[in-house]
Amino acid sequence: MDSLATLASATWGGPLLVLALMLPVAALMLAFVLGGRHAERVVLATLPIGLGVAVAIAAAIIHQGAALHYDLGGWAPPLGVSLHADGLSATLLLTTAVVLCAVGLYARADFRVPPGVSEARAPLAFWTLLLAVWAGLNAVFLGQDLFNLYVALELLTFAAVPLVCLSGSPQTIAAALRYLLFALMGSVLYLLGGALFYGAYGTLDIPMLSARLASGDPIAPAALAAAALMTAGLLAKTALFPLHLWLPPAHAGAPAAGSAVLSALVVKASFFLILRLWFDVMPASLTHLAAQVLAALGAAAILFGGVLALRQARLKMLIAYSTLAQIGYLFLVFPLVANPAAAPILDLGQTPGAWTGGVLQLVSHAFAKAAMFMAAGLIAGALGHDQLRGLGGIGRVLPMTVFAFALAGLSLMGLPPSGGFASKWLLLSASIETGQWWWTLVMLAGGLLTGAYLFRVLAPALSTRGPPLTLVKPVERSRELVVLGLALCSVVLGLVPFSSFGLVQIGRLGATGIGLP
Amino acid sequence: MTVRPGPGGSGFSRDATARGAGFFGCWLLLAGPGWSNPAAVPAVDVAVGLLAAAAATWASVHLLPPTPGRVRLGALGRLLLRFLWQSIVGGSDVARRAFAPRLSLQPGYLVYPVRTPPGPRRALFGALTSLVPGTLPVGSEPQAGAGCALVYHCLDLRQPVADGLAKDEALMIQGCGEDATDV
Amino acid sequence: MSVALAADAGLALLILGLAVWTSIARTAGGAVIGFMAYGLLVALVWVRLAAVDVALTEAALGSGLTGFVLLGAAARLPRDAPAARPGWGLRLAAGVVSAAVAAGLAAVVLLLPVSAPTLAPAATANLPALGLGNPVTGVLIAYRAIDTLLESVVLVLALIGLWSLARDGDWGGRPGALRSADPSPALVLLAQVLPPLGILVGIYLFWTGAIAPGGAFQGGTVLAAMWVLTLVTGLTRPPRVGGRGVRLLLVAGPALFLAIGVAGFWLGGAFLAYPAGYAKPLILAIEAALTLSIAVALGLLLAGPPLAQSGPRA
Amino acid sequence: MTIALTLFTIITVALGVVFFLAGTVGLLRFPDTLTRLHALTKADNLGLGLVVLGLLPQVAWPFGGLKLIAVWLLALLAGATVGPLLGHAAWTQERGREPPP
Amino acid sequence: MSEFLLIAALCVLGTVALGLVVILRGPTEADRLSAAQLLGTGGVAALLLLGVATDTTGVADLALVLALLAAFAAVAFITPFGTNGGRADPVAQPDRPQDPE
Amino acid sequence: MSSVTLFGLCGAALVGLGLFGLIVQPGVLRKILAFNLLGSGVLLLFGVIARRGGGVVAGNGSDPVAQALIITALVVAFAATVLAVALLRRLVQETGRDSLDSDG
Repeated sequence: MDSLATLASATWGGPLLVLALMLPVAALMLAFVLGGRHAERVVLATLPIGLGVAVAIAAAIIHQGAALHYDLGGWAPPLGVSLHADGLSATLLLTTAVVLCAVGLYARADFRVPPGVSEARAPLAFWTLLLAVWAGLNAVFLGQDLFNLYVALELLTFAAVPLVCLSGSPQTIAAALRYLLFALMGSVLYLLGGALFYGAYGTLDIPMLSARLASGDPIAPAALAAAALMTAGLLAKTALFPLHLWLPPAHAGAPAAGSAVLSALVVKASFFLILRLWFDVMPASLTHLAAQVLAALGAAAILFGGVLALRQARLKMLIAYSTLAQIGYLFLVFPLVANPAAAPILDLGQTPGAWTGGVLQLVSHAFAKAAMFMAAGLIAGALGHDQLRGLGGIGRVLPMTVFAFALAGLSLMGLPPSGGFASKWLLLSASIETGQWWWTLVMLAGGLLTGAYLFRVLAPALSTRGPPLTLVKPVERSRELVVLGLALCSVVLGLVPFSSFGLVQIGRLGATGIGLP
Repeated sequence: MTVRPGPGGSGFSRDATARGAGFFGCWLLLAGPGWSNPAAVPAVDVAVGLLAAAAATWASVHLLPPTPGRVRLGALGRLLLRFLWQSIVGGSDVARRAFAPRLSLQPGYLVYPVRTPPGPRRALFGALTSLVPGTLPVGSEPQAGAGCALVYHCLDLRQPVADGLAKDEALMIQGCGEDATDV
Repeated sequence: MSVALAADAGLALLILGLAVWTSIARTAGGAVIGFMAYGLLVALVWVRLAAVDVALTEAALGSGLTGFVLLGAAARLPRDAPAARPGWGLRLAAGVVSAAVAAGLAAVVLLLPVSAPTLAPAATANLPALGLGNPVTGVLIAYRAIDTLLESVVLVLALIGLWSLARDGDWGGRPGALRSADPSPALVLLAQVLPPLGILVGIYLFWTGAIAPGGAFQGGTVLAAMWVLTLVTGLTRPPRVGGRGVRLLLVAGPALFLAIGVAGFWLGGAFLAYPAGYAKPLILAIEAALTLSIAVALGLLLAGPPLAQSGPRA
Repeated sequence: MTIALTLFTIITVALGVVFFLAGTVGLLRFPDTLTRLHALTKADNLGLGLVVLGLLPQVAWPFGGLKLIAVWLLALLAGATVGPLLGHAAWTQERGREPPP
Repeated sequence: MSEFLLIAALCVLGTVALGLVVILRGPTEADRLSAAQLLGTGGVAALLLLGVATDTTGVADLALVLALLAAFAAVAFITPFGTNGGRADPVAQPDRPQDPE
Repeated sequence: MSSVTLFGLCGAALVGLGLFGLIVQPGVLRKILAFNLLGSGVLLLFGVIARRGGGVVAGNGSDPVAQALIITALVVAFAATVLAVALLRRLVQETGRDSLDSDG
């Protein structure tokens, strides 16, 4: 039988993209219907498959050396919606799958259905929401249509907000409410931007939009307004300073597995969209201007988040504020890539190092932050609290957990050998190469601040003085191993030679907007 | 009050069939404009209409089980006509008072001992009489003995409101078929 | 057409007035009522903008159900301890930002390109192949099917989020937010008479969506409203949240959508593609299942989180 | 015939508008909540009925017209139930202030 | 004809607006609640007039939905107040200011 | 000025009003209401765009693509409102407050 559409196009491996998008959705429905103990089983069965799909997508992209593409329903854009995975998307899909696998293994102990009942509230909610987060993230990373991405963002919001208040305490309810209001404002502004783009150019498809923006001589005022509104909305969702108010209480109050997902992955989704907006949609001349503003906010976030993290009394709050600062680094990518000085590199057919550095920061922070939150969860579970001043000597009791925490910290600080080091090195050298030394100062100051607040955790934890600690609850070895594995991931990234990060560049070079034409 | 299975019997099924036919008629009314040529209505349209009417009938029978007791169509028709007329008079009455240079109102409450037993019929009586000029049922009060009275708010107590209500009630009992075993 | 312009100006002024009222009303209840009136009039604006599909959704969802939810919340707000207003600095800054955004948007509206680029011709041109007469349904179920599919999952997700707000001990119970203690006879009569008619209208809206304004969302919303009416009066009871049947109903729409989409790989040549000649029946099947799922989801969203199994709590 | 129908529409719709106006004037002039409710529920329903009646010659017959009548009947049903509901609410409030008559 | 209908719609909207001003001013919640009734009839009338005047398809269906849900809106007004056990009836409370002016 | 432009300006004003309310309103319910105003202003602007596009082609119609997107967004906004209200009700139950003041 014939398909109705005639203009459809799909690359080899395109159906993999559909699989990556629909696997979590199908699993979500199955887990919800079966309920009870089956929910966990469905998730644990699906996660490895999803990881396999992500690996297959990455392999297909490397093998072809080009991005994957799929027109849904056989309807080609602009009428239809298409999925698209370049090297960056594949990297993020892979990161998501790895982190979620770890989180799934880790969370089994926290979200077990208690004996005697067939189903309990928190486990059902957690496992289904985890799948929903996954679906939302994959949809964001694969989306190629501004409105489809809006739905993906909403999917993510509806999955993430209830995760924040799974414990049901008043503080977490208030935090979830605040998060929801910020997220909703963000999505509405994003939607308005999409509407304006559609009104000005008659398409929501990113490549088409980019082409039309590049071809039309003056840029429509609507497009400028749209880009500004979308950026503002997405910044609120990413929690970049000064729109960060919701993040610390939300991430600190969520269950450890939830915080890991939120900090490591969810906020990255909206950052990814900002990246796409400015590098894939808007013309480079404008990106160059916006990049300065974004990076200035990022620099403020690095310093502000670092200082506030120093002043926290609770371990989880400290890690949450650290997320604030680490998000700031991501925004330094903008002026370092979108810079006239980077143009010669592009002419050579290479992506600027800052690009690789930014992606590496994204990925290594995801691993490191997930590991940290989960380590903090283990510590809090074992001690019954997570006050910093009560951590003395925890290193003797939970050596593996503290070791994992320290490894992750290594990456956050940017010390060798770690993914954080590689990324920050690339960013630093890019800032020097492009003659923007002031960002160098910010990064160095941020590194110092990170070192300082992590020292506040590690120094007492590793000290040998003081009375021996008594644990409220023993810690399962398997969970420690999971955390350690993630922390190792973030470190190992730094041991791989830069040249093997070719994946993150596939499909990017031809795109408009990266650097100057 | 929960969902009650309707009583069986031929009266029941006859009543349900009548409702179903009514609902199917409503469906025709809804979907009719979509058929450009009424002579060639697709069978599937009719089938969906029948399904919808069946669903509506099912809901109707569950929510408001048919009660035994004869419904006199003629009386019911007269009842409906009367209330349509009443609503017209009621509207005009209010308009007259609103536009009158001097506001001629004497609002107050009237307690009307109602004969209709509690349940759908009394509620129907309340709803219908809310269209009657100058009256608005606002609640009910227990009476001495087993009876019950509806409290009406009246725009003008000088009017013979209670007589009118009694007349309406008589007509309604006649139309809907009084039955002592009602709810 | 100056009369039409005058009517539209009146409508716009009325809407703005109600929006301002909603923002400044002294009581929360008053603000919500203002908002409901606002929503109803916005539905009229959608008619004036020739978007009857949207008007139907707005009337049913934007004004009706949203108002219902908000009023329920307004009635339960604490009476005392009004929250402190933010300082004048923040208010000033917010005022400047909001005014700038509004002014910028107004300028954008005035400066929109003369030749409005649009996908309308493409959307209409491909309709015959789908056997549909309503292009909006074509967009929702065919061209941009993925959005609608994910959208119906969002509704399920919202429900999971809502249920997750229950207390641990209440899990497995029935939602209990709607049951009113002593519904008045007039209300009961309404709940007995109106739902059958509402069911007819709901099914009709879904069915006519293929050729005229209407569709699964609109039909589902009307059905949900009718269900809620019977829940409020206690004529029906909400299902237990643990039940598998209700969950099957909730995912029936998205699941069927997904299944037909996957079948499209083989039969239609692509995921979410419909095989030629079978498009209309498949679309109607999906819409029917979606209508049902949406109705159940919306009804349960209004019914609130579950309460303990020991009967309704007042 | 057409002129007669047009005239009929104009007169009936205008009359309907007058009744809407009457309802609003009643709202303005009547002294308390319950009397205002009378004004609302009765005058407006009649106004809608007249508008529907006036529009009947202007729409496709029979379905369009019957649909309009159905709209009016539904609105009437709504009015007939909403009136008592709100009346009850207002009455309860008034009773809270003073003993019932 | 269509101009006359538009003028009529404008008039109905005007009276509805005037009525809303009265109703939303209060003084009680029950007063405000009658806004539902006012819009249920006035809004539907304006809609029908607008729709017939501009010959928009589907307007009758929209009016039907509005009329169906007009009653539902009123139920929304009543329900939240009934669920508090039926005794503490916030409708019967005088205004509860939330924000100090 | 045409009716469409008029409604566009109305939508712009609503966006400003909603944004302002969302930031400065102290009560959560008021914030939710402001969000709804903001959302409907945004959709109104979208509708204006749709009307322009549809008007060019169909003469008397509205762009069906935009209409479908608006419907989807309306449903999302409703679900968001329900979730926010549920959180608010839980917050009021737990703390007796209608604001997020003292937690940040």
